[in-house]
Amino acid sequence: MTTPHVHTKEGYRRISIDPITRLEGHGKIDIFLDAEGAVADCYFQVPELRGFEKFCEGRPVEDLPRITPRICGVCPEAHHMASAKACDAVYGVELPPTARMLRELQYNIFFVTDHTTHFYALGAPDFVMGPDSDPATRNIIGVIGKVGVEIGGQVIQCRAWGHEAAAIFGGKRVNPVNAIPGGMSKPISQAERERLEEIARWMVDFGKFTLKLFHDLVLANPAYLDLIVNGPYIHRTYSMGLVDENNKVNFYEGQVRVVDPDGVEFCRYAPHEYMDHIAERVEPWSYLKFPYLKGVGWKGLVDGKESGVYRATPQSRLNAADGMSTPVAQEAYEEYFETLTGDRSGRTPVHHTLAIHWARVVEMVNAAERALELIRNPEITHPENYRTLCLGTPREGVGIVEAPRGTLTHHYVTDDNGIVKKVNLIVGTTNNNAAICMSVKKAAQSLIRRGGEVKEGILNMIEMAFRAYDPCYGCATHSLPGQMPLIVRIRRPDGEVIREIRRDRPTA
Amino acid sequence: MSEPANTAPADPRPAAGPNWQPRIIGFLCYWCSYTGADMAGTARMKYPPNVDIIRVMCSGRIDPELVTTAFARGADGVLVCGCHIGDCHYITGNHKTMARMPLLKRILLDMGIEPERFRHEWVSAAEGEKFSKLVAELTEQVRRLGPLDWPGLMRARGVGHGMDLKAWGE
Amino acid sequence: MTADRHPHRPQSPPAEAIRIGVFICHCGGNISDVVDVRRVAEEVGRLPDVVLSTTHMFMCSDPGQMLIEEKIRELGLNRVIVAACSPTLHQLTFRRTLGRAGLNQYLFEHVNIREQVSWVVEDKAAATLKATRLVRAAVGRIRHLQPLAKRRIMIHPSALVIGGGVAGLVATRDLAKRGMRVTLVENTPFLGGRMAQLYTLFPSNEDAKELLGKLIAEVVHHPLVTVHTSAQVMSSSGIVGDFRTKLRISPRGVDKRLTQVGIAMAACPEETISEYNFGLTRRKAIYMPYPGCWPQMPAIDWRSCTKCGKCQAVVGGKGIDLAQEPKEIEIHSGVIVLATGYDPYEPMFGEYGSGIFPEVITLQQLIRILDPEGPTAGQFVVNGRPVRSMAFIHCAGARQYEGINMPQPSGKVNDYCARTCCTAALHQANEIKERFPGIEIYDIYQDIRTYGRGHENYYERASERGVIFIRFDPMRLPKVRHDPRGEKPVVIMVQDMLTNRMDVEVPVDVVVLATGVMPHDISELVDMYKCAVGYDSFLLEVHPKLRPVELAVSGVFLAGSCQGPMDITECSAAAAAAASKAAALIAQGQVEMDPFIARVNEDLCSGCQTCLTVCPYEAITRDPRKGVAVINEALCTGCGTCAATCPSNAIQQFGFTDTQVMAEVEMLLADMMPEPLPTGGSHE
Amino acid sequence: MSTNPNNAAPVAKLKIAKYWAASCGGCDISLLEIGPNLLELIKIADVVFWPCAADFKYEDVRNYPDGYIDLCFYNGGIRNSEQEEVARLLRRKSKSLIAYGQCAVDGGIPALANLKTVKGIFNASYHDNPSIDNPAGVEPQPVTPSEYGDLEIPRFYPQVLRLKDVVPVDYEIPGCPPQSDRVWEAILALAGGQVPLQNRNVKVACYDKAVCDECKLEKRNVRIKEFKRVHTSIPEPGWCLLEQGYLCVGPATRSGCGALCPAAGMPCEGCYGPAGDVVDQGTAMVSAIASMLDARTEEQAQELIDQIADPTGTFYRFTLASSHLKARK
Repeated sequence: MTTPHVHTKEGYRRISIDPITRLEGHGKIDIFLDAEGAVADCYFQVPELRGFEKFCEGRPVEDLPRITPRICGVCPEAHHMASAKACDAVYGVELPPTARMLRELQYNIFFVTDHTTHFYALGAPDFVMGPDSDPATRNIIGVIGKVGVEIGGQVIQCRAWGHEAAAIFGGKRVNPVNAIPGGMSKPISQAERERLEEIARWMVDFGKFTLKLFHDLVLANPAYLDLIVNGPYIHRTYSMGLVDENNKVNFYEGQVRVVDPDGVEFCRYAPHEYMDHIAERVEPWSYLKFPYLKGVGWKGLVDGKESGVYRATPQSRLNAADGMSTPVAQEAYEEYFETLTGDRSGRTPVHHTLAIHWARVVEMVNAAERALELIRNPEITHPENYRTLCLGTPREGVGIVEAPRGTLTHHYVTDDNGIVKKVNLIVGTTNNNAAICMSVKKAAQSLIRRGGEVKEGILNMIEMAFRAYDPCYGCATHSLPGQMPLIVRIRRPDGEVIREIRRDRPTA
Repeated sequence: MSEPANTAPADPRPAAGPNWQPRIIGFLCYWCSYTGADMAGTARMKYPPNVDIIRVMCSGRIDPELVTTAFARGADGVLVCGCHIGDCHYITGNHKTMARMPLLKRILLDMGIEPERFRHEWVSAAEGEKFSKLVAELTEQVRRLGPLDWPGLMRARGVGHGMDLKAWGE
Repeated sequence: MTADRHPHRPQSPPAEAIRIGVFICHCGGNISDVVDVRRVAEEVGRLPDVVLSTTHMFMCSDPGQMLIEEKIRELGLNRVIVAACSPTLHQLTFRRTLGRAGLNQYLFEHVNIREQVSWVVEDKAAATLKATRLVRAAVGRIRHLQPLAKRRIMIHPSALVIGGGVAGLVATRDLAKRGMRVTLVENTPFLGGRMAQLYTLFPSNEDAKELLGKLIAEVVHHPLVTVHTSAQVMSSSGIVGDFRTKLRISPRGVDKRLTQVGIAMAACPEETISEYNFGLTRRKAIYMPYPGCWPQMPAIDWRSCTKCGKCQAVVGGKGIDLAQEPKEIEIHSGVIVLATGYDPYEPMFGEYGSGIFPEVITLQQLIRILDPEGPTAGQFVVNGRPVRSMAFIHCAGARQYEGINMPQPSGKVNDYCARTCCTAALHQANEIKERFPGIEIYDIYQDIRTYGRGHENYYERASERGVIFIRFDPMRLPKVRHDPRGEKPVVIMVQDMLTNRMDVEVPVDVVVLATGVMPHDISELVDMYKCAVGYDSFLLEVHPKLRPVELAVSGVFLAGSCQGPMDITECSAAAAAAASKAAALIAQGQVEMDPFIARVNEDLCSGCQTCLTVCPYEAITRDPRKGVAVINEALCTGCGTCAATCPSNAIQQFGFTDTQVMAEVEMLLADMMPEPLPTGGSHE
Repeated sequence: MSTNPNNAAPVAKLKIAKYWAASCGGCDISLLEIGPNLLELIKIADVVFWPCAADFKYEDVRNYPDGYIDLCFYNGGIRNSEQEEVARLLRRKSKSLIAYGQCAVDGGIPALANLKTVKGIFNASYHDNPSIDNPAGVEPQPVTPSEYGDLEIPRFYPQVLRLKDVVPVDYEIPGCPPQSDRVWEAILALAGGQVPLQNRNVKVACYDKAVCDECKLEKRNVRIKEFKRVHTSIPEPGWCLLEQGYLCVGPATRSGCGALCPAAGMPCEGCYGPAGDVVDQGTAMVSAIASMLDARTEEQAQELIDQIADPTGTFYRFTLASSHLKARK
């Protein structure tokens, strides 16, 4: 909280957006206006630090997959998996095929759930209701009011089934415990497999449906399309993402690929090489660090080819890859690029910040399709191959996955007894810290005009600049999806359809 | 609000003045160690007054929580005594103590409490002299380390200072 | 602060207003010369709920106790603290005082400001402060004390005595004489135990077997006594007042119809070594240890008997039955007396040359040899040659030192004094000097401990009679070697402390090791009765002075050398004491037991069963229906180990609840922490 | 307790608020998991503050009259000055303040930082770190002057405090995260006034007994012969993990979760905090586990104890801020 009488320079005015809302975690925006009311400067600050990197020291390394999910209780699977993979590396174990598949399966199902909630609860309101609509209705409630409650029902079901799947893998619905160094804590039964297939199948359909919804809501509306393409939300930066051996997007494993603002591959590295490519800056006015590409160097908060600032978002992942690994997603991928760059191939990167919402939907479909592939593999229920023992001497390891909001890196060093000596974490949102600061500032500068009055709607359009990133500060709380169905129901006037929703929700 | 974010408050523990006396809590089993302490008295062996004794029937009753509570409430040291192994009035009660205290010691270390502040020893009903020496030795060790003052430390770090209801007025 | 213990449950309001009376004792200056008792009374008087805080010259005196009674009535005190000597001395006294005043005797707290304050603290100010803290702690604790009732259990008017040696016999006789039904169990076929292997006894030089014979007669002919020989205790259940003990009785194979005992024994082709003569002779499979033994009939040693039937044949099958089967019986008794005795120390191979030289024997073997009815008919002959010179080496298997002596299989050395061997050895030395003048005797010792009445005389007379004493250094044990000059079979090399560490060599015909004693192996019984065992692996009494013949397990008593090395005099004394204790208990008809037992709170118990594995007395079981732990209050001895173990605070020990002990800690440190920090409890 | 909200819901609609401090958001997810019951909640309650859900700012809350909020759910511990200030603000504006989730109740996992110094934490984040590039040795500061004015971020506290360390708390809902069914029961009780208001630190949405009460694994009453680690050995199915030598904190942990982790073959890590009226979960576990060791000599005991990799981090994983000692010296 900004204290009431904080010093502001003579002749200047301060506007604080505090706390910024409809995001996961803590954040605050301070805008300085000069006498004429033009933006002199604008800061995006993150007031949160919990120190996981320090207090994980001294813990047994096999406990980190259970401790680090508490970095984020909404995307715990991301930390759970990155941590488990780092542990595998620490012990230098090769996972049995079933273990690998189970982990990727669990991860993709989680991805669908997470993207769903972000798209509907954070993205949609600004478009469906309009950026400068009444803040009281500018949320998912309003969205449902407009587009109908069926969608709300579907969204709830997606979340519910997503968590049911999580429970099948590891008992707990939130903060999983099942991924351990060397694999999973238990195999899945035939019955569980069938239920998971049902869930995956349904998620594919839901993904397609969401894709269509995005067309009707956003693309069909010239004003929004214009806001996306010509609005003050464009940054030419490097793009980062995990790709498989065919340079297709992969969320669970592969190599990290970075392309420059023109789409030319800049570097491609395996997890353990991340330190050769990434470095982090510190600013005194934010607890959050500023990563950048070592190969380019830190030029401050500026974009362009000469600045080491990069982005790791759904959009960046699509930019960094040559395509999607599954058919429906690939179609969507091509349409996305054609619309925004005129190049179906995807070689030309998209830099429209607001289009990240679209890219997110494309990924949602891909994750659902990938999950269905995996669950249909007969090996998935193998009774022994779900784990291997870690009997080697532990040393050091890096694990990388794509968290919904960016590349997530866990790096551990242990002693011979597997007690952690050093931990380094670069979490999804941190990658985008510099870019977000720039987006917010750029939005502020172009939206607040000299002499003009600063309306709430304008401030919200400034917030839209970070919202697109689905940021999760210091990967702190990511709890918005939580509220969404709640609010759906608050405003729902028609009891009959509500019953319909309740029927949709499986009793778990 | 102007101090840098990473400065912990200055160490609030009082410097050991000339009159400062270590406060040590002793948990003793009734049949061996407490009787041993009595024997020291019967033999008029003089030793420092710093160890205040709490009597339990068997050292097996000594819950490690009693030790941490004593430190948390301001003890500078803690002493735990029981019958020698194999000599327990309750057969194997002290076997539990034998395992609990070393494990507790590891936790106290993690909490930054010097190992010299916590002793667990076997004292038989006949070992009055051993007891008096033990007390003298422990008292000296703790005296050298100075005050612990855990309550002061916690309060200085903000535990409970918001409890002042008036303070809500901001 | 108690709220802290129940952060999430509303507090139950105190039943009655607490009214505490504090009585501080001068102990006629023992305390008040060092502790300013009036000052302490003043300080404590300021504490909440303390209605009265006063002092008295002798609290334990009648006027002192009277004062307490008066004040309880006059001021309606419902909690009483006495700060005086150690609770081990007068806690009971004052509990009774409360009882007389109509107050529950467990609403009492005894503070020790003499043994643990005035007698050990020099600085008066410091002593006064310490006393104040301790009494203050008692005030904190006593607030949470609840009225408790002693437990009562009916007692079956009978006793089981295990062990047919002198201690067992004396205990049996004394109990029977008091009109108790007694079952005496001996696991060998004959009564008498180790005493039967002696012949004259110090200090009176009486004949052992004669004396033993009288005692046995008294026992076996008593109408209230049942004797079972060749009987083994298989299992035992129950608790004080109601023990059930299963016995397995092996057949004797012989009954009193057997008249031609000698013929039967002669006919037996099977021979084995004689335990009675410590392996100096051999005996038959059908045997009697010595002529006057009881029962007056042989027994068959089934381990060596081949059932060839020759003995049966020669006596026409009369009185011998080789087909008998063992039978099991159950004994119901109110108390149990353990008189399981000792075994002589068995020297290890090579220890002082034993096992290597046939001339190295033990004191017990010497006694058998000197017994006129013994293997050599009293002739002093060892290994076929008459003895002209001999030496005793003391402390064989006693007062050992780690790193010097070879440890027992348990890894321990016998560091205790065996007490009987010094006098026994000197007793024999004199005997020999009398019966075989001219035999040179060397006595090689580390210390001579002839502590009993008349025992020292043996030492004096031995010196007068020319026994040569050589004192060795326990750090440099004597060595027994083959005599290089061949004059004698062996020579002892020893450094003599009496002649200022001169190295001497003593050639002798015989070396007698004054072997100590070790407890008879009764590991099964130890487990069965949950006996406490001392570091010397003898059975451990509750308290060496206050309750010297009782085990911690109530209803089980100790008689004789199972408790430690004793001579016969001491054994009999101990046995008599055990008998009278046991009889007194039976006479009560019921037992009162301390109420400080543990109890399970079923609302908190999660059935984690951790407590089941920790209880030394197996008093805790799991109620499968409720899924919670249940404590058998009769088996619980109130150590409180389970209470400290329970990770849910579901088990509380009466008199030592978490709240009570915690309050003691908090009050001791009250001055260190003016107001409490939030610990999860109330903030008001 | 009735699950029919019509009995519970008062006439006037409740005003509820939710805030997170030093926590992870799993708490908000767990509230969501009450699923269809959310509908009932909506019938009886309006949201008046919920930064991650709706566009209410601190300013709006400051303008509410004192006691305006009926039920305020606060999740997360107190790691910095902002979190304490908000806690006080919300305490003043709320009739009932509920510590929601393990971080607010006992400090939770972030309180493991209490084993480290602030300096250490800053070093690990901003200086001594393989990917850091901080030549000037910059550290975040509460106040940073900029060209046009001072920039503020909250002051980082020397140790993690619990909500009840800085303001009085009425109810506590333990768990990481709390199990939704329990949470819904609790909300009905609170809304229906079935639990006395203003009753300090009453724990709701959980049971008194320890996890073993809900755990299906079989006890064999054997002592612990060696300690095992989950990645180096495979537990025998159906048998108590602790007896097998895995560090399961279940016996010292409050139930309500349904013993899900042991069911998935993983030892309980203690996320509901201490059971019953126990204050210090760590020492409770120390006492229990040490008493179960199969050791006859001090050496054997020490040998087994040395096999426990990280007693403090394991037995206090979720409750360090509630332990008697609370933090490292």
